[in-house]
Amino acid sequence: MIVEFPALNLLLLMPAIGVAFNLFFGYRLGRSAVNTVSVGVVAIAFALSVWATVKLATMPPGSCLQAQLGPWIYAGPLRLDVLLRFDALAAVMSLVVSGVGCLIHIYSCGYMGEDPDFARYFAYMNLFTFSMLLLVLAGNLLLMFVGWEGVGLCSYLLIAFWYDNPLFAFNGRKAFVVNRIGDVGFLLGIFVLFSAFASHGLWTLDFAEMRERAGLISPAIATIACLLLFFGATGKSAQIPLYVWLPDAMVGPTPVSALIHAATMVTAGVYVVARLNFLFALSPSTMEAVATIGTVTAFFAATIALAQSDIKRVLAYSTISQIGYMFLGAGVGAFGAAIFHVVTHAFFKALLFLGAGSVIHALGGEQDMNRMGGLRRRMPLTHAAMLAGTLAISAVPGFSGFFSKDEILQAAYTSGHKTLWLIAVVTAGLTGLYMFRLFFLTFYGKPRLSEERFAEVHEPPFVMAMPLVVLAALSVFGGLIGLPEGVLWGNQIGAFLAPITGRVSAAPAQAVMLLSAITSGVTFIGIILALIGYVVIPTLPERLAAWAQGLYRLLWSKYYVDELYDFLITRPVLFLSSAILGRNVDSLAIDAVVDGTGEAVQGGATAVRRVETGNVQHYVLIYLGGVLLIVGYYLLSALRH
Amino acid sequence: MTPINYYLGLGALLFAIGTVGVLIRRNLIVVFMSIELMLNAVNLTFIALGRAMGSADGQVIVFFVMIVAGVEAAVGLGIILAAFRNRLTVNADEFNLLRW
Amino acid sequence: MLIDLIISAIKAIFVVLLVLNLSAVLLWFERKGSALIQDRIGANRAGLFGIGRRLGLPNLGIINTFIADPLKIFTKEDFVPDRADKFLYTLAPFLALFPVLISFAPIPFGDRLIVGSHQIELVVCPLTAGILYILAALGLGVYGAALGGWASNNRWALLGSVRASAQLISYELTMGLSIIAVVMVYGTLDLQEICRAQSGTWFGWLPKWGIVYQPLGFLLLLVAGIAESRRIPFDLPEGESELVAGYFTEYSGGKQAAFMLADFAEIVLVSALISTLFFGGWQVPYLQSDGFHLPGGTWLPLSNPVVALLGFVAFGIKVVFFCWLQILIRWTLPRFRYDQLMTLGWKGLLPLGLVNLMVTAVAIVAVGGSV
Amino acid sequence: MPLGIFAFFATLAVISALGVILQRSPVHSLLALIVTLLCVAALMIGLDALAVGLLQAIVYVGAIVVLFLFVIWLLNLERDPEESGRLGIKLLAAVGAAALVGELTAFLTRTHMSQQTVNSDYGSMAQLAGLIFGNYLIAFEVTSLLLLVAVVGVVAVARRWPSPRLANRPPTLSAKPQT
Repeated sequence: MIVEFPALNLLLLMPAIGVAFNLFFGYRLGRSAVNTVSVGVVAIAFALSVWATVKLATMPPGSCLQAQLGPWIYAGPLRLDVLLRFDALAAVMSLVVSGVGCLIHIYSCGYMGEDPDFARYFAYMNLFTFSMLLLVLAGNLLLMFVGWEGVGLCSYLLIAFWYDNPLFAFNGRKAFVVNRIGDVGFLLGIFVLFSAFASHGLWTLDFAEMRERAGLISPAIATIACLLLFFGATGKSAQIPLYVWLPDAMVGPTPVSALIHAATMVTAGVYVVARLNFLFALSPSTMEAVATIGTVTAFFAATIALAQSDIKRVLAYSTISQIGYMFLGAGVGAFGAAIFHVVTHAFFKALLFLGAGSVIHALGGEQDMNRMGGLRRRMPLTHAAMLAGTLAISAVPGFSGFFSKDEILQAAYTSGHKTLWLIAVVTAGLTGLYMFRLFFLTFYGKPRLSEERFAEVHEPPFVMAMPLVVLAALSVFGGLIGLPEGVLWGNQIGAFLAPITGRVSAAPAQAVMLLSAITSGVTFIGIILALIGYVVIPTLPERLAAWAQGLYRLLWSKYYVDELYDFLITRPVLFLSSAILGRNVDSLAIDAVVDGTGEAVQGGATAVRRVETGNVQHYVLIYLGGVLLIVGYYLLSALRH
Repeated sequence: MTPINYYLGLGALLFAIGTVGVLIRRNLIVVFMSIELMLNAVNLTFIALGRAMGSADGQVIVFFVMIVAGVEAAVGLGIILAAFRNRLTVNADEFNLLRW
Repeated sequence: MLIDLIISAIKAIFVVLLVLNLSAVLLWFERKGSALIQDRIGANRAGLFGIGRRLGLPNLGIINTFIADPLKIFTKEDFVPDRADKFLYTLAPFLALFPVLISFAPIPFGDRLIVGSHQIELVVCPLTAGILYILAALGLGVYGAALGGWASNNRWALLGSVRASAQLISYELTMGLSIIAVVMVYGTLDLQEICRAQSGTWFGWLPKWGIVYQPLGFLLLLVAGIAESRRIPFDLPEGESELVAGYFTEYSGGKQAAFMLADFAEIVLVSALISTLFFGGWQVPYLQSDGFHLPGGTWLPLSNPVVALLGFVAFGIKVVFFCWLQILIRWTLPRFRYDQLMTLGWKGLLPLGLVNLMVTAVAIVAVGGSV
Repeated sequence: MPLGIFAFFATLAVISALGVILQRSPVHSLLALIVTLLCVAALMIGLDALAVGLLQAIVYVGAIVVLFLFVIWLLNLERDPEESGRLGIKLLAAVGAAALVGELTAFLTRTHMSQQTVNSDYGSMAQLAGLIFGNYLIAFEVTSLLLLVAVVGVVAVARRWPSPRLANRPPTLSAKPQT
């Protein structure tokens, strides 16, 4: 059942209004106007999302709302419209984007309270919200790609927000370039899909039509297309091999890290896989690849996170790790669970980032955990919120992360991916370890700050605290929308998403219990290790690091992946372009053509400019010659007939 | 009745005479008069062709040509006046700044 | 065919002679009129061997004006100044006189005259665009004054030429505007048609003349007409106290006579135009093609030749009246200064003419079509 | 128009047109131009375009050419300073013009156009006005704008701007001109 719902246009329009307002009037009208409008438009968008979701929920399963903004590309048989479609998946995502986005906008009012570039910041943030909503609501693949590129652009703009720092600008560029590499794959995937459908006479990229006619695609084509699209997804979602940009993206303002690089944009890859699950389902080998890459990334990032000292970097690697879980879920067919994890992850990771932001804000920009400690007493509220987030991400039973991660792990196990399941369980333990390491290093132990700076540490203002509280509540209770089957109201979100993502068959109840127990046990081991290492015997980590020096350095240096890329790709490309192409092809061949053109024109002009005598009558004479020629031409053609 | 072709031939002749005038005279004012001559030759041609086709549109075009000729004469003579003030001559050969 | 040609020729010659003779009469008017106004006797000396005196007739200066002066002027030495442009100097008087004379062609001097099977329109050349023709001819009239002064190679004369041409083209605009208003009222450019449209009466007694529709237009045309004929108070091109005699300072003999004739012919032309456009032309009040229809309802039948003759006489009377009016003005008013002249023309009469035109247009639209 | 009358006006037009371009004195050229214009007007009237022909006389002869006359007076141009020499361009001009006439004549000898019979109101002011205020209304209005622009432009171009030095001079109290 499809219902026209023009308010969707409004949903998209609101952040766009915010962008225009901030760009054109922002600086003129001042900070409070910018804050009001920027937050207001996202809040309205959230309200509209809620309205649409409520409307959708009252309709039979599988229905959707849609709004057509206008025609877009009409070429030959191809008909692409700017079409927005609001189904269950889009509903969940747009609720997260606008809801969490709204909270982070509110938080930003406080966090950016001193920054002189507030209007630009909020313009970018609103533009990001617009692009992300476009990505989520797009009714066809190409329009989705517009949003996909838009969020990439905003990510770049916001990472390099403080562009006068060369490192920040470099990191922004890095994020952009790495994303572009993924986008090439994504675009190629679109082309392959389009030509595959077009060869069967279906000139469309519309999701609904593709879904209906997915049978037209042969498995081989599906594998190629899905691998390409997944390559794009690894770029946006920071998976191996294209994850390297995300840790560096942490130089942006912390609310940006929370919104873009934790809660929403980086999960776009998961969203795409979930959105196109009917295609991925055609290609089991791609599914295997997705699951494997997700799991390996999860484990890999978790180990790196163990050894990092920058609070935001740890969170960044944990994000990579958690997205790995999502891809694992998607790869084993539990798309609903993956999306569920996207939701809970948005809650607790946004919370963690905002909490970390509060700490950084309170410490005047300090991000190194080695110089924190003991903040519990000065910042009780932040401490409590961070605790809720840490418990949630560590998947302690009862907290939101538990339900979603557990669902993924169970799906992995029941679908027969035992090895992956094992790695994922170990990773769960690592998660507990590194997250509580972060938590203890920050809030417990002796203050490693100077006395006077420690005395200045304070709780964040209300606008920053309020989102923390809300997100903490969501982190604690958000998992209740997806309880395991048979417990109370069961898996509501899974049921809601089922028409789109399908459902995996649940494991027997005892198996569920057993698997949960194993996971929880491993997690608790990790937490206890952290407790021992960072609270009970604070010297233990150092000794451990000294004992396993090689491993520590390897982890601390992030497995030298950046260096490897630099050696394998960047340097050869640079060498090729500067030494071979630049010095030979460009300067010898291209320059010769370009310069030669200019010189030829100049020489020719020097030769013929004598015609320009400045005497009008000479010009008239030439004009007369022209008239004679034209009349003569017509005369000749008249004579011929 | 005189054939229309005769009128057209006369128009061509007058146009050619005007062209020659533009080409050979150095007095800018006479050059301008020659331009008026060419415009008139065209006007005559319009009227003749309009008559041949039995349509009055040619006359309307001539009407517009007259207006534009008036405008052109006014502006052109204004420019000649200004140029004369600068150079104290209306010799076309003296005005050749627009060259290489 | 031949008879038509003969009739046309007769009409043309008749009108030209009439105009030229009327010009001479005007000269006499001017002399005696000025004398009347200045409280003196005026030309009265020359007699024809005293015959008139002997017969007891008053000497009205007729001999002076019609015989002695022409004789004198045409026997004068026809002098061409040194370094004058001889060709243009000779051409200029004809350029002055010729356009004025040809502009009488479309002016009707009477209604239809029926002679045998021929219906003769009492107009030299019945033109459907007669008014345009008159304007074109008047436009040509500039060149006589302009080139005459220039060709004389005399500063006074050149100044006179400059003044004359600027004045003429300035007041031509006003003239054109007032005429266009009349044209709009009657919806035709044909002067005979305009005359015919002025027949009949309002309320049974008021002749339907154009002055009733266009009182402001009449005044504008009168003022512009006087300026066109370069008469006081607009006689700056030839103001004798300033420029000797303006553009014909250097002329003498027959050429000067031609210039003077052109001036007087122009007076006649303006009068004829005013009469035609605003005072019914050859219309006689209450006279229709079959006789008088007096307001009381009385009908006095008349034959066609009589009606035509009456029309012609009426037209003549009107023309002579306006000539007389212009001469009165000439001897009554002082001269303008040149900038005042231009100010009056461009800032006074031209806007008035435009207003008159607009009011007329609005009125016509309001009434719904032309009269 | 009968052939004889046409021949008369055409010959006169050509002769006077030659006069325009060949006479030394600009005023004589101007006079010749007037004759040409009047001949063309007569030919137009002969082609049943009565109103346009008369307008041609009014506009060109009565207004545009007078402008030329004024400018000649203003610049006080008696004769061209130098009209000798430049044989090359003269020759080329003559050859070019002859070729143009030749080409056009070659065209005209191959085309056969007959005069259509037209209504009695052909070329009347009413017909012209109907077209101008009908089909061509926008063009007509644009033309009025063009005239306005031209007036402003001419004043701007030809006006003798007071030099800044003079404009800055303090106003004199006495009527005596300052040196």
